[in-house]
Amino acid sequence: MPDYVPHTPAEIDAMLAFLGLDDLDDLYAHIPASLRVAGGLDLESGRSESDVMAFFEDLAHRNHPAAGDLVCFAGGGAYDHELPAAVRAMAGRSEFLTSYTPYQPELAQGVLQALFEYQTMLCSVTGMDIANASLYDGASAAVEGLNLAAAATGRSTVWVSAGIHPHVRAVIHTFAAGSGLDVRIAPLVDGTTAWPDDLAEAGALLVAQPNYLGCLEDVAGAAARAEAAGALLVAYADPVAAGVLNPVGQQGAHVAVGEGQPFGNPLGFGGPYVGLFACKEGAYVRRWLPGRLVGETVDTEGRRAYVLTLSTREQHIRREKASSNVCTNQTVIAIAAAFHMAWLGPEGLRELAVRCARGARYAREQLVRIPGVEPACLAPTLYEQAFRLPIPAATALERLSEEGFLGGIDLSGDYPELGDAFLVTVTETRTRADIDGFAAALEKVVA
Amino acid sequence: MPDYVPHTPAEIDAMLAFLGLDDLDDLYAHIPASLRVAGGLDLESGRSESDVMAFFEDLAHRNHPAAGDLVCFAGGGAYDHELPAAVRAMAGRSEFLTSYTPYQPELAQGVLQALFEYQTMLCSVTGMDIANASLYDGASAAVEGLNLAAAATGRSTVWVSAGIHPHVRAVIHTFAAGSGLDVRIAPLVDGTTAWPDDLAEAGALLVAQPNYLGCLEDVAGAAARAEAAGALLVAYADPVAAGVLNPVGQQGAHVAVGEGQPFGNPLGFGGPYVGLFACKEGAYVRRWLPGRLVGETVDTEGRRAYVLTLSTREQHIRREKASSNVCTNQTVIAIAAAFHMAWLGPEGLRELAVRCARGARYAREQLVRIPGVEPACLAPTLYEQAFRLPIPAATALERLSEEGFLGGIDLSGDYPELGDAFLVTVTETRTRADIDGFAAALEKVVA
Amino acid sequence: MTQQVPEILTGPGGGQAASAPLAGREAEPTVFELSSPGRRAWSFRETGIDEWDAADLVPAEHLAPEPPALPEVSERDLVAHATRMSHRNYSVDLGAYPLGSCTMKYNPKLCDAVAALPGLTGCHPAQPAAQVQGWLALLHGLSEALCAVTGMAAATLQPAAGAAGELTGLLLMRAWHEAQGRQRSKVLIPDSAHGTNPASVTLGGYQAVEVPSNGRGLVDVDRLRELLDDDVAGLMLTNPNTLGLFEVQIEEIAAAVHEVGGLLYYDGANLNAILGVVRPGDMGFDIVHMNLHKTFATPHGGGGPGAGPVAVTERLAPFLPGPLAAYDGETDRYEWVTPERSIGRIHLWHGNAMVLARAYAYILGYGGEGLRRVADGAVLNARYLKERVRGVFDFPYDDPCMHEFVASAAGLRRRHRVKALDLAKRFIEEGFHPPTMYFPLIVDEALMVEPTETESPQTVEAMAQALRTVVEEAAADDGARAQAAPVSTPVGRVDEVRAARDLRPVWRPEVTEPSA
Amino acid sequence: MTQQVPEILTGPGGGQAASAPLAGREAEPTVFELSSPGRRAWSFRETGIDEWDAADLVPAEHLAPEPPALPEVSERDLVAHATRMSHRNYSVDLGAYPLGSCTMKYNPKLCDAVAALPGLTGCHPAQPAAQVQGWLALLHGLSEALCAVTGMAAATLQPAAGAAGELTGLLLMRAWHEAQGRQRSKVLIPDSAHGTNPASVTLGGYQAVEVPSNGRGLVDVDRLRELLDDDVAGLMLTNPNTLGLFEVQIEEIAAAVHEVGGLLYYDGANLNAILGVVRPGDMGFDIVHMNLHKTFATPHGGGGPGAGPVAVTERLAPFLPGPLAAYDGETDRYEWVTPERSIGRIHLWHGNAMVLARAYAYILGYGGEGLRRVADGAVLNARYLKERVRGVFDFPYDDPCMHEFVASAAGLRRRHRVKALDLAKRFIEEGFHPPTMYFPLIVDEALMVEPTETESPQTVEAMAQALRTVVEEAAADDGARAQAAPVSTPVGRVDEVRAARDLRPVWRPEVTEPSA
Ligand SMILES: Cc1ncc(COP(=O)(O)O)c(C=O)c1O
Ligand SMILES: Cc1ncc(COP(=O)(O)O)c(C=O)c1O
Repeated sequence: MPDYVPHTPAEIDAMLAFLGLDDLDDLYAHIPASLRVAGGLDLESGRSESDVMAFFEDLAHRNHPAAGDLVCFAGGGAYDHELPAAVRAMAGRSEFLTSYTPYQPELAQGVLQALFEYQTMLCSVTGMDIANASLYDGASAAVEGLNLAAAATGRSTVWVSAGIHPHVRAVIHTFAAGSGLDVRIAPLVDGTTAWPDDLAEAGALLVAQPNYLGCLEDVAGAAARAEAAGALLVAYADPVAAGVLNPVGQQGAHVAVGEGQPFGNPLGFGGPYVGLFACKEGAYVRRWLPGRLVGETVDTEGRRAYVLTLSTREQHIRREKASSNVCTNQTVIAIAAAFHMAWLGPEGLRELAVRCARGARYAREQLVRIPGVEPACLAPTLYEQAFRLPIPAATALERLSEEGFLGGIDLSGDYPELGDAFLVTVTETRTRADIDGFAAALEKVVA
Repeated sequence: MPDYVPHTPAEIDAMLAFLGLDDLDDLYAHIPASLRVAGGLDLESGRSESDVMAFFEDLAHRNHPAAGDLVCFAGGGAYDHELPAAVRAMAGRSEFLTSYTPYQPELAQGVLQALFEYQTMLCSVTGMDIANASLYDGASAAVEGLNLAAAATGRSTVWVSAGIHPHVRAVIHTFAAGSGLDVRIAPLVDGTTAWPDDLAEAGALLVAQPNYLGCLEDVAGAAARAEAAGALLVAYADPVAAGVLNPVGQQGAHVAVGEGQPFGNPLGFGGPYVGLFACKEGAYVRRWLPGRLVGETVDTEGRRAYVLTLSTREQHIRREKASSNVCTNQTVIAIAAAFHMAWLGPEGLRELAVRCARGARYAREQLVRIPGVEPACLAPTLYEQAFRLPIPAATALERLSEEGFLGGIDLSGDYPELGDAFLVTVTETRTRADIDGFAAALEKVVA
Repeated sequence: MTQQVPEILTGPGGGQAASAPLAGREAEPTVFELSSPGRRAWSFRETGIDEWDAADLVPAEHLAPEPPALPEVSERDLVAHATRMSHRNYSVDLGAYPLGSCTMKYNPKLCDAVAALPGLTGCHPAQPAAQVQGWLALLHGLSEALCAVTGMAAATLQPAAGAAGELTGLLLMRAWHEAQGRQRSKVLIPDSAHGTNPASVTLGGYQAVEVPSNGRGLVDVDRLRELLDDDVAGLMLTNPNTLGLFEVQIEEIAAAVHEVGGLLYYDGANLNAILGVVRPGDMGFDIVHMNLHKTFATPHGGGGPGAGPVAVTERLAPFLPGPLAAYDGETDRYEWVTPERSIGRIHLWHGNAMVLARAYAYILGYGGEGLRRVADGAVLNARYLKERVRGVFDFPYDDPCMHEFVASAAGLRRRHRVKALDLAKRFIEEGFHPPTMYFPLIVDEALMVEPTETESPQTVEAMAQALRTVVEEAAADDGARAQAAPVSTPVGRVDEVRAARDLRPVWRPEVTEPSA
Repeated sequence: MTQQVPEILTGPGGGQAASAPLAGREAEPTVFELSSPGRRAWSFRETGIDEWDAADLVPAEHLAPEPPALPEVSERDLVAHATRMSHRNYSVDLGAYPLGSCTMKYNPKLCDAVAALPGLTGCHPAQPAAQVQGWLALLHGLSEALCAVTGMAAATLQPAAGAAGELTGLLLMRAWHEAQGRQRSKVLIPDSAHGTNPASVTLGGYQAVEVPSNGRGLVDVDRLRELLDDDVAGLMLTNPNTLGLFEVQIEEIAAAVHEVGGLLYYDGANLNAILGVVRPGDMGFDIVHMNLHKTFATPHGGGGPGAGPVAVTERLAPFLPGPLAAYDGETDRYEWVTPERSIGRIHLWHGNAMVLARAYAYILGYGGEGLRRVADGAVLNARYLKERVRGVFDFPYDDPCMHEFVASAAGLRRRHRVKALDLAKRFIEEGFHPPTMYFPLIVDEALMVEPTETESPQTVEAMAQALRTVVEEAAADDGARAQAAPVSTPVGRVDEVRAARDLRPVWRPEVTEPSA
């Protein structure tokens, strides 16, 4: 087995002798014998490095990766984008990977500056004033956004669009059991959110741009309604779509949350991804902003330096009154996202969004030619779109996988009102040939 | 296409303006127009990063890698050993990968110290006093070894054992055309070298340990004959076998050369590998040692430091009288080898050699049970061995590949005297199941 | 010279390495300062799809006039910038990192290699179970291993970190009590607890009530008994606790909590100290969270990602978040199953999957006996180091320590006005990352030291000598050098007050002329 | 304290980072000093094969009593040691590296990713062609691309570096002359040539004869004519030459050499300057070597590996080393073919294959027009930088430079006793790697500067300002600071005399107590 405990028997004896102990068991002499594990843990015995590697290679072979064996048309919150070799190399530097939270700024300027740059770029992408140094994922970011809004407004009722990712809504419900938020769902009509007329009690509105069905929402309209009701608008914004869409901040959203996976991360079976969180300047920031924040300052010699700041909001200082309980976050993923955003730059990000949209448009043109296949919503979309099928989506997807495609995501469970529908996503990695092949396969399997 | 030239059009214009030039072509105004390439190079136009990646992934799919699709029993100078993840990670550090030859020691202590440690470990493995900082490969190391011996003895006749890798012998012949060495081949009898009685003229003897057929040579005997003839013994030593065999230095060899691939390198289709070169202290060192050498010294403050030394031997100083023409060598490969040697340590290296030998012995026991399959040589072997087959080796190997095995290397071309023979190599990565499967497949294909 | 240098050609050069500690101590420019209009690193695949422009694709009311303001840099400048930033950061790969409670041990490169397997990284989290049997097998196998290590019955791998695990655990507590038809409002936590504990309690909808420690730094069982009543949902405990001390009265504590119908929650941050020695389940805990990034050595990533799986006893299993990977012996297939009374999802997908893969590789490599050696090494190193610095530091709570110990610099502060902070900064000059400072809160001028098992005895001894040197020097010069430390780092001590007062969370052109 | 610290626990701690520039300037211990008897990092696969011991497997007369003395370290200590060493080394990834002739440009990470593909790295070099069609296609495609770039007919990819390519070329020259039934003994090389040229000439069995440069730093064509006779096998030329100047009389030179039946050899070290502008073949060269690690950006690896393919004209093709990857249109297969009059093998296998793959990726990414932009950027940067330092340095040969230029500090040395070496060391303090020093030999106090095309104009301007600062400072303080430089590096100037006199090429316990 690989052994990362360096102590040799002779060294162990020397240390025990120094401590006046006879053997290693003596280290635990004060632990009640009744509690001690008899006969070791019920685990297989250790394996060598190459046996461990072989074990996981075998597991890997038992998967049919969407990015690999299959041609991927599935999205729905996890996207098969190109991951530049340089981004992987930079984020993989072991100084970023094997360091702890930068509590000692003199030894952590690298991580601190990278996070500072991440915060700045995230503000550009969302049109916000201030961003934190990451949260766990899109779902936790949404929860924190609602918590902040509720705290800032003193209202516990939150309206969540049905266009929010079903898993995100599920997580919101789960945590509401503890936080006491009263979560109400605003339905979709023709693919976009229909807010109730009476929002008087509302502390927050949560809308996605684009939403889960790929439809473009009227963020400005939602913002106006929120303003009118004295609520905050929390926008769940797709960072890739931000390459072409009006920034949610400029549309009046007070808080932007979202999932940063498309920047710097492989599909990775769902994690680690990164929860994006940014908001407008406001009284609530110093009191209620969740998570870590890096600020620029100077050192004793006046050199520019970075440091974690406003920590009085955080759990290690404020404890039960903290703005959030988050401690370990997704730092190195946020750093990878920052490197990817910088690699793209403004033109690259726009080009990325446009290419996804081109592919989606081309795909739509091909798919709607298939008898029985039609768009499931009327609202305009960008690069994800729901299609209605003549057969159950699950059946279609199963057959498509035999044709070598991960065809999309079955919507019938989460959006029964759409009938036999599935969500098709096209990223910049899909070629005309991929799409033609997909259309042909779909035509075949629904026939 | 990926563009690593950062200049924007505006910047180019500004630089040209500063230089008083109108356009980029003006940079070449002094080059005769008649010579200029008209209409650009005859190459395809550029591709994006992901298209380039896709191109090579396609090429990769058109290979059947020995370490992957096939189970590898081929060696013959390139071995399928386990490559520890830590060794890959350390040698992959971009400070080692993207730096130049350490001509500025203040900025190159990392590479210099790593090479110093490589030199030290190589001396342990070969039983020598001094090692250089690497040569191209085993073949070039052998050539340099013979050149050093010829220069040191003032004799141009060199006796090369037929047990030396056929490709190494070929390279020796190629370069002899320029150096004027008179290369004579000493035949193998029962798998080991039969030196001629008269070595009077000889400047060098070159023997392999183990030799190409896997047989253990009498290095001490060869050393005695060399001493008697006033020649130097150059030993082509397998660094893995050195885990259990007497170091060639202690057996009397004056120079040890070899191929370092097994330490730190994948099969990599034959390169980059690393040429090992070490020798005994001797007058010839300061004058004739080929390649770069790192030495320990101190800096202005008395701190331990490392620097390239004895450079007066080298081409950049001594020019046409240099000990060798080598400049760029295989530094980062040598560094990887050093990390791998340190990862193994004495016990690990011995264990590695023993495990290869165990597998080879088990394989022999299985293979000789097959009718018509028998050892091709009588001499003892370690982990490579030649077997005679009842059918042409090429045919057997072809059929074995259909069974999923890279069965070994056909010897009939290089050693016709052995008949239908092939060379089978077993490393520590081959399991009992691999070998049983191989034996079964061989039995099937020769039946 | 005569000619004017064009403005456009000036500005920070991305290829200037003056900020690399190797060659200087300048400030590293921000990536925004390395930007030049029109410069680019990006390229995209040739798709053969018609090149409609944005206006053809996006309704006018949604189309942004221009893209977000991001830096425009070459790949070369970006890579150099990132590499220099990396050289300005300490890491486990550079040296010892004895942060108490954080368990900064060596992160095996083997686990990085596992996490790079395309067959694992390439899977979409929404792929049907049939397409990702390897992943489900991995998650299932890891869950079983974690249950074996903790003595629990079932586990969820969704929580992305320890704090998420805590909140999950508290929601499980709530769901369980509700299922028993009870409403309870309080959760007890020791005064030595980590800040995430009270914060999670609040988010769990409970009121956090502090249990004082006794003179030995352990839970004061009598006071605990006084606090226990039928409004107490449970007790959160870290064992060994944040002082590195094992709660030897854990059995009585468990009995007392269970007596009032409460549940016992195990904060697994220090699980590494007892691997193969004692199991939370055997101590009477009902809910356990683990920090895989501590106990099982997944890299901390400068602050994350981690993974905080939660394991529970049989009676709580029906409430676990779902879906869970389950094995069907009949079909020999793995399926997603959601417990019938599940509290619901707590992660967008399946948790930090690639982190989970790393941790599983670590566990499989060590195996049962191996994990016990991890605990032995961790405790032995801490015990040795503590004894080697006895006399130079005070130990307000001096029971035998487990994997870490907490020293106090209160005496030094009184005698020489040198703070724990100063000693920590001075320790950097000896070539080590400082220990955790000022935690737990019940120790004055606390320095919390966790050497971890992967540091060799020689490294531990070197740390001991360095700590002694630092303290003896401070005693001699009244902390003069310590108060000025560190001096050899890329930046000296930073102005934290200014950072908070004059908040600059984003780069703005006007405020960032490099001052160096 | 009272107890004695056991001897065995003392010694350098592998986890002490005092040598990391980030935290200090101590000497890094050698890996041997981090060794502890019995400690290990290794583990091996479970094979299920009987565990015979060495004595059962190796004849007594061959069995070593014990294994070679290697360090015994933990993986953790080894990784930390390697990481700290890496922090003590400059690299392209950290910043500009304007080493003339070496072409230290950005090495695209894309090419690293290509070189990591298991389908490429996993192939055994002796696999039958049928099993490695992808590799043969790669080698064939690269050969064709290199021929297109150089204007040649055929190429060998076996040479592992430029010098190996030179020797290969000279052996081709020899074989060709012999085939013509001629014996020739001399090869001409300019006095500005790189050291490998004369060294290779000697190894090629020829006598090197120097051709002097004229006042412009170019081949003195009249002197060349005098030296040319029917004993001249050929002329080796670098164009642009090592002064960064294009040999404008190349056509006359070629004609003159060919007239006496000689061959023209192109040293491709500076090929990057003329990519897509002019081709060696069109200039009349017969044999060309390329340094893929320069022109095509494969990483230099601290000194290697590189790759030095050799391309030749039609008439020399039959002599190329073999085997070569050839394409058979009929079968649409690739085969190994050895030219009928091949000089033979010059590499153990097929050359530095993974390096070749990197270079091919680079060429495919750029394509034809892209490579021309590489030359444009390289020349533009050098031309600009040269003009920006005009006035502070002398330019003994002042024709318009191509991708690099050679400045002389002779005047400064005369006036202020400051040497090129001192200025180079002082340049480090400005955050840049020094230029190449004291080469070519025909320039006194030479500084050879090659910015490369991947440095942004801002970086080039920053280098210009740094060079001016350094020189102006030296003029002001008579080189005082320059002579003391560098001060911020892990070590200061080293004692090279001691290194050579008191040679220590290997670590020996007694001589290595860390002196810091
Ligand atoms: C004792 C203790 N509990 C809980 C936590 C929180 O764990 P995480 O940072 O993974 O959220 C920590 C982390 O530092 C800790 O030390
Ligand atoms: C002009 C010139 N020729 C030849 C060489 C030798 O090339 P290599 O180092 O690849 O052997 C060099 C390398 O520095 C060079 O600059």
